Amino acid sequence: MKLAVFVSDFKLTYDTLDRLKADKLGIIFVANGVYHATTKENGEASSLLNKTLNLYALSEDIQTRGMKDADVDKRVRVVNYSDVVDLIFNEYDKLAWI
Amino acid sequence: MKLAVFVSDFKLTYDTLDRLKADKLGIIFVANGVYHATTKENGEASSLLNKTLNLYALSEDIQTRGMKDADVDKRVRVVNYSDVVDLIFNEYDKLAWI
Amino acid sequence: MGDVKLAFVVQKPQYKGETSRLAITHAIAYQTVEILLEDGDTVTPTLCFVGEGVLGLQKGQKAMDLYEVTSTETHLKNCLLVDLDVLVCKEDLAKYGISEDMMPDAEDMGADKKIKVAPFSEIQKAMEDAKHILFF
Amino acid sequence: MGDVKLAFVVQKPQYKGETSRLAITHAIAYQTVEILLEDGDTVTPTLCFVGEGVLGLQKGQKAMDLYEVTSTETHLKNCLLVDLDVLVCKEDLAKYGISEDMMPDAEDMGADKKIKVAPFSEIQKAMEDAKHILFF
Amino acid sequence: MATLTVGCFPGLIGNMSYDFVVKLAGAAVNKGHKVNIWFAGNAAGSVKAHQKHLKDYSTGEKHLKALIEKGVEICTCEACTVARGIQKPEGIEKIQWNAMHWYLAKIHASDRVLQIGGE
Amino acid sequence: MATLTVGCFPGLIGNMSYDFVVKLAGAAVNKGHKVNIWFAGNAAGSVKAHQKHLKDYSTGEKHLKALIEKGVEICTCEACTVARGIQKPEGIEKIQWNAMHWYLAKIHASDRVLQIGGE
Repeated sequence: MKLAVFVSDFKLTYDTLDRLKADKLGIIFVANGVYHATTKENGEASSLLNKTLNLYALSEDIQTRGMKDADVDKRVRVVNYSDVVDLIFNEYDKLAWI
Repeated sequence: MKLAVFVSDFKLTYDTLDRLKADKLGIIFVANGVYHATTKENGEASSLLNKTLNLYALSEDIQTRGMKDADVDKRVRVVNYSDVVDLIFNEYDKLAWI
Repeated sequence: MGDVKLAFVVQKPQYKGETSRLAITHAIAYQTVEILLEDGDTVTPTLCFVGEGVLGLQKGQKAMDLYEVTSTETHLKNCLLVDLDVLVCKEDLAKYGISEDMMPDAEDMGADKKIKVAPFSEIQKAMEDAKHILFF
Repeated sequence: MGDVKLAFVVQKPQYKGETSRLAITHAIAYQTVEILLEDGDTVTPTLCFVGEGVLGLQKGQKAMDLYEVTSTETHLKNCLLVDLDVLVCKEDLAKYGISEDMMPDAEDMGADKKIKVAPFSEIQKAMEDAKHILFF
Repeated sequence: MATLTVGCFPGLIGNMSYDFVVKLAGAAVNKGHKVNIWFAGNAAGSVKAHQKHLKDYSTGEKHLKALIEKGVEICTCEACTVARGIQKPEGIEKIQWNAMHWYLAKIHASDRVLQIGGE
Repeated sequence: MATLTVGCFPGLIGNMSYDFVVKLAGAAVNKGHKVNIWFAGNAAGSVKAHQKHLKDYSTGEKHLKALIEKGVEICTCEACTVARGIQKPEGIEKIQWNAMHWYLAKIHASDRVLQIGGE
């Protein structure tokens, strides 16, 4: 399956994402999830950035929090709402919000 | 200070409790916090049970979740709402809910 | 379109927010959806509990007596009565020391269906077989 | 009763739930509470941010432009304008790589008060000095 | 006899923290204490009158009315409430509506304060 | 043109997930897609009409009305809503009220489904 997972929080109490397998996995950082893409903890980037090559972060939610697209880890593609719609319909067939 | 901390969740994303100091610290497990008193994770009891000798768990919330007072770790005193009122007014002077 | 399979994956614990409880009641609603569908169309959810979602599934819950609210146990029994597939993650039950016999069945209500303790791989399979995945 | 000191401790991040935002607006309300108190009575909150609570305090927030909702930055500026003590945990800022100059001030609005970066020990002290502690 | 003020931010349903507040207030009043309750955040939505008590859902109305009868003062954050579309005439009778300073004023006169943050 | 059904459980205010749903639905409709939105849990409280849009709080009403004008179908879980004391005549016009099977029926006819759990 081609699965896009929306990550909406920074600190997660779930390990579901660690165990999930998909032929194509995308992670879309939204809401406070964008901190995974912008913020290091004790100098270390979020381990989620190693889960897949298909990483996206929502520009509107980065800017809402006072950060800039330039603050985003190089591995992550900055997208807007319109891009998210295209990802949903064109790149993935199943969606999960965690 | 004499501080009673209400712990209302099992998995915590805060480390505040680890850093807090009090002359007398009490931890009152309520809501899903009662799992700290009843449930081991990979065979290990919650580390919160080592924080203080003054540990309490709310009987009503244990029973709501299908567990029994007998399932509670021996270090934890099972209390009811009436006991909690007495703890609040007689044993502690400040309260925190995390 | 015929049957549409869904995987309902509950990762949040019961009695914390409303989400994990609504997962169960939404799954049960599969039984009445036919009034809104064309003849021959159906929806088949598989209800899966993983992670902290396996907490709050134990039998003997006194939620109605103590808080006047339907217990998760009652909702689970209703699932079994309407013949829903309920999978509970084996590894996570083991992690929290919850044994199979601590979970409810609905034999007293005449249900043959039982909660199935399943390895995560079987839950992964349910997600792969489903057209849509819903995380709760 | 005179002055009652309070420690407001914000441990939840902004823009997730309403709690961490309401902590700020409730603290600001200290300015108008005198209409409900006897002469000479006051309430003095110290607003402390710890853990994930230090996230969402950076300047340049576009919440109003993008979501039509007042930013936390604006709320923080209002705190400084009404002369509230705002302490942000130094260790937690370091942990998340947020430097002091990334946080807003309210100089442009004429406030002398600034956000104070303080070690956790100072926040602990604020809790000890307070009559009541409120966790948000 | 002492005074407890509780700030309650979580919503009425699902999160059992709201139920905790109701039960704790009842227990405190029954022991002769004075209790004040402040609702803000999602809890402010719970002052709407005519809640239907379905068994699947917690309810606030009947419990709040009973607490008020026993002398508990309950107040909702007016801004939080109107932002949710609920106007004062639609609210449960005898619940007060005020600004956030109501909470601070009650805290000023309290022996104990329990602030319960929301979801 | 394809169909997206979104299940939205988080409350209107504070949690920005609700705002996400509104924005995503708008973006999808603007690209010619069909969108359905199902509200349950705290989100069900957001169908109350006459929300005052204070700047400190997110608002749903004007955005939902705009989405409905663009052809988005929005339905609230009736049980979740009446449990919060909100009756249908008090709701925002043209929002549908139905049981949980409405959501399942929309899912049946959808190309994509995004279920957003609540607090």
